[in-house]
Amino acid sequence: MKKVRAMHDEHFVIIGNGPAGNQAALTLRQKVPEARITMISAEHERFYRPHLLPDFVAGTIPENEVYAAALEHYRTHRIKLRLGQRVVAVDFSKRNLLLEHKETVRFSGLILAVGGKPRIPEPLLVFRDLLLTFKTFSDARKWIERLHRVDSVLIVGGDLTSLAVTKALLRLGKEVRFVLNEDAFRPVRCKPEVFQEAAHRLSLQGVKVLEGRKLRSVTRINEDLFEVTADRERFRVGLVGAFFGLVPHVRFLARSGLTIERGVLVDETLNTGFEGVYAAGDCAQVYHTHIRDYWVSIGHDNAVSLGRIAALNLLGEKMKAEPKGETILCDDVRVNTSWWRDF
Amino acid sequence: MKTKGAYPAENKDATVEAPAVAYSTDAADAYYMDVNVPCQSGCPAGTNIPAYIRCLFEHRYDESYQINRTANILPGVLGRICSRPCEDRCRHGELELGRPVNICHIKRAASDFRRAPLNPERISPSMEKTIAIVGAGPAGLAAAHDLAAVGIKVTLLEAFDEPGGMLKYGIPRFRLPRDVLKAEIDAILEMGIKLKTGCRVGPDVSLQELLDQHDAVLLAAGCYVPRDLGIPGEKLPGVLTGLNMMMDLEARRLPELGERVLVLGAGFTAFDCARTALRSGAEDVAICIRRTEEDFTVTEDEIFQAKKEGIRILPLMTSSRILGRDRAEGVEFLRTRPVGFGPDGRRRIEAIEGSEFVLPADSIVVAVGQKPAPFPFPGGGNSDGRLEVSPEQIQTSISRLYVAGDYRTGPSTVIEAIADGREAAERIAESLTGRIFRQTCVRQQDTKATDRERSWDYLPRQEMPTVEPAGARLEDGAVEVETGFSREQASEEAKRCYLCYLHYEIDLNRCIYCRYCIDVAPRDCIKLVSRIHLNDDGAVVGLEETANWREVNAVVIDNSRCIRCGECVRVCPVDCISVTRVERVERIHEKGASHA
Amino acid sequence: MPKLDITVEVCGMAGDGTIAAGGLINEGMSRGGLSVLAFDSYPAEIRGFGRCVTRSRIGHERRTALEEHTHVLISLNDEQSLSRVPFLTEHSAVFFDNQPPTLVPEESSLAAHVEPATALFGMPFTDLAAQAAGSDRGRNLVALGGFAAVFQVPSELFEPAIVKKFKSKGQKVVESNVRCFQAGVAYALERFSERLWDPVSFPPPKEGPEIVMLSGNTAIAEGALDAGLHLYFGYPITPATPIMEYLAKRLPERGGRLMQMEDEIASIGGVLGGFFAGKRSMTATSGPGFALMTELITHGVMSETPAVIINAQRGGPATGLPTKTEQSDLHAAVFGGPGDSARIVIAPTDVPECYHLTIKSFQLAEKYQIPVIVLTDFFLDNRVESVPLPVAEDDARKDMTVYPDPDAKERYRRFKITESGISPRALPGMEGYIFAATGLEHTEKGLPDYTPENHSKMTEKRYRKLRSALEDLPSPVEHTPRGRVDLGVIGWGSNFGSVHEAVNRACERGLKVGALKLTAIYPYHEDAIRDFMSRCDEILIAELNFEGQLANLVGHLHRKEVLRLNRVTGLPMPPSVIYKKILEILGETDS
Amino acid sequence: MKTPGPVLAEQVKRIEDSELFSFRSGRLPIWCPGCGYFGIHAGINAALKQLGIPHHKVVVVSGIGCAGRYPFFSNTYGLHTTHGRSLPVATGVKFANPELTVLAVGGDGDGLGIGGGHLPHASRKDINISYVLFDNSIYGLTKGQPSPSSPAGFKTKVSPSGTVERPLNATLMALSYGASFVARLFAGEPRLIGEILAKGIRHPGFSFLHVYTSCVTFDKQYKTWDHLKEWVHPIPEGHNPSDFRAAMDLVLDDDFATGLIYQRGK
Repeated sequence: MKKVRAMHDEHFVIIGNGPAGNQAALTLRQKVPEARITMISAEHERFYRPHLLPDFVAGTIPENEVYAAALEHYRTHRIKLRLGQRVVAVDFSKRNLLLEHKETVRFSGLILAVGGKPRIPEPLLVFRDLLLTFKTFSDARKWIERLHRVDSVLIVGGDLTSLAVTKALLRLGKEVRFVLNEDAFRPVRCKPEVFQEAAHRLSLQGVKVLEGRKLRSVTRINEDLFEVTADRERFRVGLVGAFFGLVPHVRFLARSGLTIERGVLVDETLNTGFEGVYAAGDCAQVYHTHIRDYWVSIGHDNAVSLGRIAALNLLGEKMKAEPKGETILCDDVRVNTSWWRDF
Repeated sequence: MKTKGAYPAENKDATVEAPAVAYSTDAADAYYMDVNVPCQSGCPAGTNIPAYIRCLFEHRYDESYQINRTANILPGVLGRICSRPCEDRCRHGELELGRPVNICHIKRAASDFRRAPLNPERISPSMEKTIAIVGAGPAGLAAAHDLAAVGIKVTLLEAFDEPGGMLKYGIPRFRLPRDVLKAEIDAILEMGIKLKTGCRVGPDVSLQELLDQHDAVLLAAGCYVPRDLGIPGEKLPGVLTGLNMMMDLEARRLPELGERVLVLGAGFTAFDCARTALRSGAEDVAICIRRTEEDFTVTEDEIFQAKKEGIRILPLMTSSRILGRDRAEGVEFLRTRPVGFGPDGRRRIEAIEGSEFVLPADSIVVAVGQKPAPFPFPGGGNSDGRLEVSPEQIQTSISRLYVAGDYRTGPSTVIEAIADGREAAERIAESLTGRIFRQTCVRQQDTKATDRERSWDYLPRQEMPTVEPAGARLEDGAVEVETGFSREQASEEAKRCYLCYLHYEIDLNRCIYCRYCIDVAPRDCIKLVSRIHLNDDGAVVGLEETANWREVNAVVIDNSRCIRCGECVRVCPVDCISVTRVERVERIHEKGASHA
Repeated sequence: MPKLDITVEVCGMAGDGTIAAGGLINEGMSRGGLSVLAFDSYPAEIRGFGRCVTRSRIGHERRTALEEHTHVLISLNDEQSLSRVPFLTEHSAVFFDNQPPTLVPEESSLAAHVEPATALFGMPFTDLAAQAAGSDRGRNLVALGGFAAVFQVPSELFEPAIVKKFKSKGQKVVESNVRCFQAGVAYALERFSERLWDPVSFPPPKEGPEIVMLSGNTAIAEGALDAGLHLYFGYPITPATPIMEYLAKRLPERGGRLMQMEDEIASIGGVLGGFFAGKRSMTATSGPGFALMTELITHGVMSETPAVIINAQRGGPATGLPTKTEQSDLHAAVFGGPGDSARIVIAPTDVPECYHLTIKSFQLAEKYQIPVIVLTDFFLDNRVESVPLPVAEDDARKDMTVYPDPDAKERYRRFKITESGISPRALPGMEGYIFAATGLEHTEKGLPDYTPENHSKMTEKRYRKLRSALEDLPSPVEHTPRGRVDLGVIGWGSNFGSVHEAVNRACERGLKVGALKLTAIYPYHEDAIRDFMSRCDEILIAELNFEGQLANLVGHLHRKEVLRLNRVTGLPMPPSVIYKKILEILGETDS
Repeated sequence: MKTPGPVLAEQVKRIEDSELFSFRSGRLPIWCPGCGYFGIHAGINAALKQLGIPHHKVVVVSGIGCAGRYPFFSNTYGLHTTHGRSLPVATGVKFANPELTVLAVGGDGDGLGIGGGHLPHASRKDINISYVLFDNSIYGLTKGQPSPSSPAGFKTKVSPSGTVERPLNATLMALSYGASFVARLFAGEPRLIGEILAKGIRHPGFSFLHVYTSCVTFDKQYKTWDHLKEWVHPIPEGHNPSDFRAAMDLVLDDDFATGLIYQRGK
């Protein structure tokens, strides 16, 4: 059978199968018709648009429309797509990466577009099993399945996704409580006025906002009934959703020499400091001189443009990543979001 | 005609000839130990880790403890607060082999479960030699112990009211219970050491007097002067140094800290301070660091426990000044960013111009390390009052005056200090008596057993049980957070140790190259080799592999890859694989060995 | 309930327990009432050399052919499994060991080669086995567990099968294997909970004959036993050895005797001796051994001594492809050996026929005093089918010998020339019929005689037996739509299964195509075949050999040149290949 | 450690320089890991090496079976014939070109079973070839049937209740067939094999080497490594190989004495 070509060839590897990764792959293919291009994604799902998931939950978008590209797309563009395969380590000196099943893959260029995974603050880890997060397709399906049976939902933490989900919940006629505290808008911590504004917007929508409260305990009464304590207040809800933002899926990069904070630290050209290694999407954290602060980009449109820029720079260009969308200022990082404005 | 039937009696001779023991000081063997027994060579005090783990597995807790004690003096203490350089090097932590053995906590188990009282070993009868040791911290205690052991009369001077140094005044009780500390210190003092507490060199007694009254003096006074940031506002009320905070805590005179506390610093002390602040009523505690989390020197457990208690970690910022009029109100920071790599392979960090921002705070703890106190030397010292001693030196420019521990090396870890104290003791004893009492060498003993079952390689790492944050843990600062392994947990964890002190080897004179061993090998640890590369000491540093049958000159076991599962020994048709137990040990010479 | 028809493959290195895992899948699924057709291919070579693949076609309908594609691949050795990847259907499932002992370069990684739509189920086979049983020997059981979990096959189906398989090796082995299996199930259920496939739908249990997993070789051995086999002589050779191994245990229980001889020459000698003395005897071999036997076989023809020889065909010539399948011994069986030597050649097409035609072969040999060669092949011998427990015909053990007239002892002529060609046969020990059998041409009394008329008369006599035997031989079976058809496809041996499935597919598509099954290879039913051909415009003969050996034998019966489909890949011919050929001949386009 | 680096490196270097394994082909043998054939392989190589025969002047002829694969792993001319027929073919080769060193190799099934009829004649004719019999008392290639040298009571799938036949004693056979050079050896002692085979090749006539070896995959009861190591021992001091009666007595009394048993003098 046809084996993959020998290692020494040009081989671009993209880790991640989100908007950034796919855009990067496509850009590379357009620029370099000959190169080997491989996309590796830990998820088993094929490419979908995560920002549509709330609408999917709301029932305003059918499942198939959430998917972005058919597998045919990868065949025609000769992009090797590897689903359900996890990268566990990268060796930048040898320029190869190690997959969970102990395969080693050489790369000549690498783009990290791994996105993030839901974060649960350490103090809440004890309740982990009782909290429902919202990131992947299968998360969304879990929500739908649960929402059939419950009509009251508590959102804790509060982040950009939570606003969209809340919108969906309201459309479904659910009763929504919202414990909004300084953890809101992870991966960033906001100035008070920012989430006062958010609290205001939420209450306008008929959400019961418990401002500045801390979640103290969650206990399961039965499958669809939970008792919650937020500071002194105690009440029951059918489902508790945790929205403490995303932590980038970069554990596997630890000790690889890449400096990881909330995401992979990159310069304005999205370069990681290693030749031929770039990061894009919301796992990339850039210090931006205009804003005089670090920022991460959230949302589909930003991801796409970053993916494109990373790919072009990998091929030798020197484009600078410009923040788009509305900027929320916060104490240690800024966020550029292309989609919370419409809330 | 004697035809062997199909069912011969299984009478394989069970007689095992007495295992040969050999001691070696060969450089090549030393190199071998460094490469192939990573944990022991990773330990500054050279603790014989595989040996004590094996003992613990066999529930011989006293022996396990003793093996520790001979090397690191304070096993019970280290089993809790050691910085664990060994675990970073544990082969079990190698890629695809899972996570390191929980070496440190096994050490603690040995101390928790030992029954016998501590009986410090005496190497030789007491003699008419005396020494004064200044500072009863880890280094001083270690030195005192070793010198007393060889019969030298030791006087231990301690400026504080009680011995222990940083162990007592630098580490909070919730990490190191005082009874544990006391027990092990007492055991040392029982060796006939005279302890004078509250006795400061300078005010109470001069260095010259000490030199006159003793054959030698060892300065192990540690580092007790907190370093400062050298930024405006540091002297404002509400700004504490990490060390002072710890000492105040121990002295039960910790000031009110307020709601919001910022800790500047990234070491153990910074974490101790942050967690202490939380325990004394602060609501919102954050540790501000210049780099990122992955650059911390503290253990992952430490970070996790801190976060679990609710402490925030704010990376990539460096303080530029402390704000406030008559009391500190906040800190102004600059953002930092990584730029290129330093010689140490870590990223270099630089502050970004014009990126100032402010974080408000009620108290600010500066925990950026300490330096030695200035000292009244005869003839004075250098600018910061220290003597000129190059890091290697222990003997100072003043005859019969020696230095050791943090005082010599600058701030270091406890295990390093202990190792340094012992090193000093050895040199001093040698120069006072002209004899060598201890000699580090490689002990080799033939053995048949591989002592392990293959399935043990798959056991998960035992995690240290802790008290949950809610309740006593955060209310009472004296509640030890880590509750220690149970006997079962301990020996489960002990099973995981590969026992790297076993050396596997193929005898080429008998090998028939049948590759049976390679067939059963758990990983690429046995190799078809065409050539072997040595270093100048004659130690094996490289195996040249080949897949070409004609070029296969040898089948060689690569002990740096071997996980000692023993499968190869079990299958070898011609029994040409030998197992040798090799350990770096201290040989004791009762009467002491003269030079030459 | 949608009709289930999946092919499950286990692939590994010899020594990985590949065959065992495949066997358990078959056993388990058939316990669930599904129909199973399974075929293992393993190296004749020693452990540590060569690839083992078991392919099991599992479904609601009985199948007698294997397709090329695979829906589920269980890889016990990724290096080996790589070559199977091209055969995976787009939405296939692949189970593999994600924690091999050493790192795998991209080139030889299974995961690197599968299509994205493939559902990858990575499990630490080795580690789980070692954890569960202390050694990695149970990897295959862990893998099986993964399969069971993902396809939601109830453990009640597999666990008894595991116990049954290993109980001979002792309780400890049984337990550790069960533990490995359960470890696999548990792991898969935990890790793949969100990716489980639709549960396999098992038919409701129904009454009727017991369903058993039977291989062609076992069926032959059972047939022989039920036909009253008394002596077996053999020599180890792939793929016939299992027959000997099976009989070694069973034959003595029935008062018979099995002997491993020093070679095939000795084996056939023993068979002739046994039959000469009136006991049903047989041997089984493959091409190379058969070649050694031919001289003595023709001695059986000449001396009119019965013999039953199973020729389990494998790839040739010479040592050839010991573990591959082929139908290239037809010429050797029909024509092999010195002189005009008339012998009977029959070829079963599936496992039940292996059983019944073996019985038939003893009856024919005994009645017509002639060596009977049963042509099977690697695919037929080594595949297992889930079939109703076969039951022997009443006359299976009936003595078919035509004995001489007791009242005409003095006129007894052992080789009497008769219309049927059959001469009354006396057995050593019977009083008054003393005669000599010889390999020389002989008179009716059995005395050497080389005269021209004797040789021609005797030769004719021996060939007349074949004509008479036709009525006892199974006649061709047609699977044809009424009336004329555009194309008739003829198949024999294991390959007929593929012919049949392909023709059915063509008919479903509305094409006018017919199939003809030949089990009597020599002599063959000339009239029946000609009649079939006369109703077909074109005749296609599909067989697993290069020459078209059956086409050479019966092709001349058609009024024009017959078309041939020949393949010598060493593998069975997938129905799709024949189907394509049919479309091509009829000028249809595949869609 | 046990063997200090320099010693080990020296050892390996010596092996390399001596080109001890130049008679190996590049291919790793497909014999099961642990197979005794590796030991025999090493021994044969050593002999050819010791005699300094040019590779191209050596022909190894084999039959069918695990041992039949030998030529593929030998850096010499090789001939892989049919089952049991290695000796006649080897004879042909030798007659065709007496300058060649001709080795016949094969297992016990090949040489004592199907090919058993050839050993007597090769011995009787005293053809100047060396025949190395790999005797593990089992059919390995066909996955474990009893062989002519399997002991009574040998259990296999074909002999579920144990064989009743008595085993052939190849050494004794060769002696009684009149072979002019007879040795018995053990796969675990490649050096001795090399030594004696060298003698055998130099011997002007038929030399027969009967090598005990183990099938790690299919024999768990008889010629296991453990048993062989326990049983095998050197022939007694002072045995005189040129004394046929002494040789007969030795072989009759002792099945496991290894070394040169008989060599007919000029």
